Amino acid sequence: MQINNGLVYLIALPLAGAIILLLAGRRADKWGHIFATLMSASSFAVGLLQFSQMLARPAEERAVEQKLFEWISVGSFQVDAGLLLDQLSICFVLLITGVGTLIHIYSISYMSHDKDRRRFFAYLNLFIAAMLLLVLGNSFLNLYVGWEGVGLASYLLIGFWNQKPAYATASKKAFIMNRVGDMGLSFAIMIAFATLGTVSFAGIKEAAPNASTASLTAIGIMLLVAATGKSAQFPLQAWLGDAMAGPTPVSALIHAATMVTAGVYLITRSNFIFDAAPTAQLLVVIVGAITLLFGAIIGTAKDDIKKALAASTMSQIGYMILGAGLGPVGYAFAIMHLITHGFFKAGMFLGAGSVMHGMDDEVNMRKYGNLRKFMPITFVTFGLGYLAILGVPPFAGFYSKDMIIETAFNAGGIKGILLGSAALLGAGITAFYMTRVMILTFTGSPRWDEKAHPHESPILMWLPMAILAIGSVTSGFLLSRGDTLVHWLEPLFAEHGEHEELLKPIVVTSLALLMVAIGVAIAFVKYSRSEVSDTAPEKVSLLTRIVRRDLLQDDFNEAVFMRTGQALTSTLVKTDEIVIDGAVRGIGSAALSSAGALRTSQTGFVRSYAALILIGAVALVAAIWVVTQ
Amino acid sequence: MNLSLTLLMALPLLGAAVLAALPKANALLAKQIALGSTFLVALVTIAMAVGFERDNINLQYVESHQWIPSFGINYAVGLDGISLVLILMTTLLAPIVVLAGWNESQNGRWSTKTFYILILVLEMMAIGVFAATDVFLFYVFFEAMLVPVYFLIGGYGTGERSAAAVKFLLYSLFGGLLMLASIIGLYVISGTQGGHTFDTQALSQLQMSSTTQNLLFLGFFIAFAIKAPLWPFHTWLPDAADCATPGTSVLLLGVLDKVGTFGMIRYCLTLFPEATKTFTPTIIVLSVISIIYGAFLAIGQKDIKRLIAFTSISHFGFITMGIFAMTSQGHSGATLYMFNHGFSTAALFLVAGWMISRRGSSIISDFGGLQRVTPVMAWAFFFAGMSSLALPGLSSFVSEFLVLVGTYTRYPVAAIIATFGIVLAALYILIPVQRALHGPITAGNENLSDLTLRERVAIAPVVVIIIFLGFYPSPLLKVINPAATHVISQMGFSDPAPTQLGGK
Amino acid sequence: MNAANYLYVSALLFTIGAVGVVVRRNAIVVFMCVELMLNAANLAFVTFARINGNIDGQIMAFFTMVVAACEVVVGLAIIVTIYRSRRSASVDDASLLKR
Amino acid sequence: MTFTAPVLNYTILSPMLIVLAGALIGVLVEAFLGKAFRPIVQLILTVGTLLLSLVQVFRIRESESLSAAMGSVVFDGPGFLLQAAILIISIISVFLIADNENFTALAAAIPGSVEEHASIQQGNKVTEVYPLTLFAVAGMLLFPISSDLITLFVALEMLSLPLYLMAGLSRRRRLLSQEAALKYFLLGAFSSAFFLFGAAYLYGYSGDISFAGIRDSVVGGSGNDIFLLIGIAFVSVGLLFKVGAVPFHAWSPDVYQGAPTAVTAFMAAATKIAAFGAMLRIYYTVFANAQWSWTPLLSGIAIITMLFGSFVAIAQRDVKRMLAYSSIAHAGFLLAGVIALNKAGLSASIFYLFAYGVATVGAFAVVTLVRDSSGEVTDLNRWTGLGKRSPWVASVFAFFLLAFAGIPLTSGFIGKFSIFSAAYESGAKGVVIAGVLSSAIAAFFYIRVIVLMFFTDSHEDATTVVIPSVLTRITVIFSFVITVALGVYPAPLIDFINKFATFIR
Repeated sequence: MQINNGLVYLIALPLAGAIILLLAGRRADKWGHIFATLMSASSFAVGLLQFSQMLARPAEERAVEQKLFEWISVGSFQVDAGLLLDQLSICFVLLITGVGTLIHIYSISYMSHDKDRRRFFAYLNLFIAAMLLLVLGNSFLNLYVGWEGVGLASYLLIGFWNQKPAYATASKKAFIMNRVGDMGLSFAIMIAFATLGTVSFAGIKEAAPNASTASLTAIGIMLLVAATGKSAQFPLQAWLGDAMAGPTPVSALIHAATMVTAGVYLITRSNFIFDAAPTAQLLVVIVGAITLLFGAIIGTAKDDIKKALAASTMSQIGYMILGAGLGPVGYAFAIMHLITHGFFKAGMFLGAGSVMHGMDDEVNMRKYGNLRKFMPITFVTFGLGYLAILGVPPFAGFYSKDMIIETAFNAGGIKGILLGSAALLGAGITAFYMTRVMILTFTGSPRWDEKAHPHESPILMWLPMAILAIGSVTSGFLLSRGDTLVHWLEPLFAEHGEHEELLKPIVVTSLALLMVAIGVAIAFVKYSRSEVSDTAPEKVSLLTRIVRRDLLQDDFNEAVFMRTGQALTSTLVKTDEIVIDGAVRGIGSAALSSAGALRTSQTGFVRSYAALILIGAVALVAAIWVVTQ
Repeated sequence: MNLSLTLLMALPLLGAAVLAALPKANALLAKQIALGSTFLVALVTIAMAVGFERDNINLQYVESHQWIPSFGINYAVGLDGISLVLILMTTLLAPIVVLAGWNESQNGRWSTKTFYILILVLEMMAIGVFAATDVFLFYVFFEAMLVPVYFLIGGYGTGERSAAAVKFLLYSLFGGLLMLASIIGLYVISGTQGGHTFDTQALSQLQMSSTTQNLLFLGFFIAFAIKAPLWPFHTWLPDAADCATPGTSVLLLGVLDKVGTFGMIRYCLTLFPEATKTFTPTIIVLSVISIIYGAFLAIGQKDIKRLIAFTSISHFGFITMGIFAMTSQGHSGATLYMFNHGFSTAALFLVAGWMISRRGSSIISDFGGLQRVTPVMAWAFFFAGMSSLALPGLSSFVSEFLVLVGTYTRYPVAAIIATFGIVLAALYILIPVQRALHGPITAGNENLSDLTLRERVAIAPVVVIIIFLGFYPSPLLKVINPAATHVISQMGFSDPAPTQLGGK
Repeated sequence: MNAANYLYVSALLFTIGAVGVVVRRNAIVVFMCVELMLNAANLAFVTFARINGNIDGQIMAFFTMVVAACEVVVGLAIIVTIYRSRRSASVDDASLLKR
Repeated sequence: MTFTAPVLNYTILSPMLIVLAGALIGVLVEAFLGKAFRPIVQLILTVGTLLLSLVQVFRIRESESLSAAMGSVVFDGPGFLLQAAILIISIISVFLIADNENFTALAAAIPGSVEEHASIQQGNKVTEVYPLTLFAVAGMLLFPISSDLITLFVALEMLSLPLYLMAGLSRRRRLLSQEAALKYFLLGAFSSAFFLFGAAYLYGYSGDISFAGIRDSVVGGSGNDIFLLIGIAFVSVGLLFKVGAVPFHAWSPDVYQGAPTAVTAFMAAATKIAAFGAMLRIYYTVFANAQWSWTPLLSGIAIITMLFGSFVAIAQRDVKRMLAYSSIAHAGFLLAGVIALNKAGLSASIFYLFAYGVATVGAFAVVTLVRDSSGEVTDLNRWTGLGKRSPWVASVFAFFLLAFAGIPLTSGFIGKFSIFSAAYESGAKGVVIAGVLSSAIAAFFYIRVIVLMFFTDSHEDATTVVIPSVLTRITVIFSFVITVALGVYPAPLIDFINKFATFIR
């Protein structure tokens, strides 16, 4: 492994940005946004530099490492603060800093009216730094720092407008559900150290072949728990919808393009564990399949444009997780979908932001309509993203999603059929709800309030959208042409044997397109033919109501965890007061009252004292007699 | 003979003497003298820490004089890595507490100068209790420390302060007396085995029947468990912390309570290795209960000070668990945890104290929207909270994770249950953060003033230490590790080897 | 006559005295009961002197008598004083100090 | 039958003889000197006598003798230490007694009578208390060095009789004071009877009234065991009564409360030393070989005494009664030293007696200072806020309380530690545990008083602290300094005690 001492700048630049802006306070209000953007951009530049250097090296020498300092060293628990840049992490570095910089630029304009814009940019920089640490850390513990760091940044950004109690609650919910996932990561690290004696990627990779399947499975499952938390996968998905409380650029960057995909990174990064733990892998694909459907279904009933997109994100990440769970054959496709998704979903979120910007922060799509007339650029960029997510050839999503569906079918046996069908079905539903979003927002008759004056966004906002749209169009083709990405990542993953194909690729592609067509058609029939009301219909089926309630995810969590937790808390508080402290106070007052009772034995009558002495003397004689017998 | 430690103890006493000679009226001068002397003590400690030979497992700065020769009692002090770190924590916290709580002596029953005399005497005794290598000397400091704290709580606190002070004192005295019984036992046994002595080293060589060992162990342990405080001996702490001034609370939770966990390492483990092994499972269970229980209770509190007190109970559960895990990670982690907890609790209590003194209430729901009114104070509180929930990158993460990892290798179930504490930690920190800092600005908070320069200067070193040690704990770990490993190996333990290495 | 019988008498006297102290109210009578107990002890001393065949016990008895006389002086002084203050010699009346 | 003249070693008897002589001169002074000069002359005479005696005790400290008075008196290291302690305590107690505010002007007058009023008007001062004190001191000095039953009994009465009278001399609340005297007297006489009866049986058992003879019988096992056991039991009743052990304690709260505070201080401190001194000698030398019979009993009594004393003290509302119960608890702790039956136990007991005695006199000295218009105030509720009004007095009192509680850096802690470790060493672990437990309970009420003084706001009918007289001040300061010194650096005294603490037989 080569040493490269420049890696630290990737992180240091945005981190410095965050610290300077936070410490400088209001003094930095004037230039803070520019400074932060520059920091992010220079980090991107460093990333590009590293990438170009990496390209110059032969495949097996591309990975570079940097040891910063000895971090924790106790006994055999040795963890260095070390960074690792390899073919996998460079993908993320470029995505994070690239998309991140675009979103910085976008935010300059988007947040221009907010008096706390500086703070916003500080948080964004903090996020970039933490996310880079996440993907660059050379051990699970370093990753963990980034992992919680992005959680913190996400918390701060979701709650950026925390003067609204609902937003503050949303941020808290996100943090806590993430912590549940983080716990999984803790477990994984503990198990890894206890069984393998190391927590670094390289060390574990080396030790894994000798380890028992059971312990690897345990580590794998715990990593999956971590991934579900951060990537909003079933069953820890409930926070993502609420996370839309944050400013829209945040949703684009953190809750679409980068942070939420950290779970996919984690699983891909730990490929050496999952490859040797089939049970864990099976769970991964199950989680992926469930979530991709779950998210898609939720998406069908959302009227809030951001929440619809959030549901879509959840679903798309489900695809990635599914891909990553399919083993060596799927990792590259998961990453590819991650990258393409990064472009088109970020683009669409920014588009949504642009719409909101023009509509006085209205998010209800039922209050939109016919916006393409007023926001042509937004319409076009959003539309390109739409085509990409649908998987219409030759847009980006077509290449990546299709490959995942195909690989799923090829997973073999019943499993393959079930997974493949789920993925296909998901594609159909995706087509339905995304078309719904398009129709409700950009076409039909206007349904907005009279006060609204829809207008196109300034260049600082539409330029990033345009760039991302270009990515949505081209990235899939570029990455999959000649299996570029697959080969690029190949050195990292185990070799995979040829699977027998269940269905020919062309069949899968056709089926997927058919499903998409059906989805689009249904949406057209339902929303384009008839007038859309500006309020959600009240009289709907039970199923619809359940879907509107996010498939009861919050109700379930509230009933099962929150209520029991609250009941437990109040019980314990009372127990502490009444039982434990009560016992202590009881001893005190019992002592006092019995002392008071004993006190009355002092009657004041000298004869009773004499009697006491007499009794004492007799008792003494009796006792001495007993003792000596 | 090296007089450094005695000098170190003499300095605060000297400060106290100067204060005593001052006229009552000059409160400002009293504060300045107190700050000056604590600062000086901190500097001397740092110098001593620099001069400490890290890889030398023998006691350093050793000093021994006969005190009561007929009982074999010596004035004997010395430092190993563990005690050095704790003394460092104590002396660093002291000037911060003085500076942060500049005005907290105002509402006391007595004068400002008395307040600082008590603080300085307490500091001196805290140094002594950590430095003592003679069990009797340790006990003297252990008990005598109660007196200044008692008067600090009862004389300068708020609310039901005298009841809280009495509760604190009685709890501690009760534990202390049990320990006295055990110390007497040790003394008598040492008399039958080569002469009366209180030297920790010599006492650890005693031969005892297992029953005796168990009983004596319990005497020590219960005293320390009350002090630490471990569930179910904890109920004095919330009351005390609730009523004490923030500065006193910092010293109480940050320094005084550490004597309990320090005592477990120094006395329970080294003096009674066999009994320790017997009781370890029970103690691990108690620790885990403390972690979870403390966290739940913290979630359920309405008063910010009580909340912090309960978080500490949870944290002390971690420390105890780490100590009794008997692995080098657990042990070093626990010691580091003690240090870090001192600063994160200091941050929490000091900031909470500023919030309370401005708002005139310590009920969490009386606050709201502070982030918009007093951004710096809000940030400080948030930062302290993050440190308390062991956010990676902050010092408490390192120690908490070490404890968990170290425990897992020997007691996986305990470690797993304890890890749930980190989720609960997120709850007990974020709930008050949301209520106090976020949301609309509630009535009565509109005109609160932000942190003054003095307050910022006081909290800054805490922040710096927490962040620095989060990223670079090595300076401390290098000091702690040899001592911790020494304790473990003396007990006959070694770290469990990775279970899966060397083939299937 | 068996010397042990004197011991029985002595024990009886002692018991009468002790019980008397407990049951009688008049301070003078109570005090007399104490004197009775002292004399019971004296009887025991003398008896033991006889049994043991030396005169230590008899000497002791003399000392006891002298001491008892001193006690009377002090005791009566106290009892008379209290009688003058309270116009009552009942020991039960003097029960202000209690609890 | 030949008669040998008794040979007396006057040097060794001189401390007692000096005190007795002083007492007799005091009586003469009382009879012949004019009213105006009496107080000062008596004071100087008394203190001078005691000092002289103290000096003499120190001069003869190295001499050991079994036959100082034909075998009736034994002088040895412990005897020296105890006598010295008694004398020191007596001197500082006399300083308190010298504050005439405490004493009735005319003991014979009926409370509230014209006579009494007149005598107060005339500025009469009671001075009989000085010779009485000296007589009591003489008895106390003799008590722990007696070595036969006659001397022991005579010494017991000699120390008791003056105290009965002194208890009734209070200036205020004379009814209470007289009642205390009556109770003390009746119960004291009652218990003396038990003691004497027990002594008779010991004599019956061994045929000898000297300790040496009785010990020989115990060691030889000759004689009727039942006599021995009855003897031990009844003699113990007498001794336990004097030290105030449960169930023979009932007199002490009432007497402590009713007696003039200065007398209470003297009684609580000096009597305890004398009584425990005698007890130690008897149990350590005479009964040592019969320990199988009495250690279980004494342990039981010790445990009950500690717990009862600490426990009931919690509920007290009068400071003197509280100190009385505290002294009961301390009697229990001291019994642990008797039970220990080893050299460590003896040294520890002597140390404890001295340390406790000094602190007790100091504490009562503070009590005499807290007054209102009608004299001393002992109601604890009226001590509230004392710390605010008179921080120094309150702090000193708090410090004495901490010493009683056995907090480190006070003499009480060293005392407790040494006595418990001696008891533990002899195997009396139960006593140690009970001791530790009752210390915890005891802490509860000491702290209550501290809370009252420092942390409770005062009522309107607040008490004032009078400016202490020079002598009282000396007492308080001396007690305080000794209590601190013995807590911080007790080594010299402990070594000194260890050097002397061996009974000769």
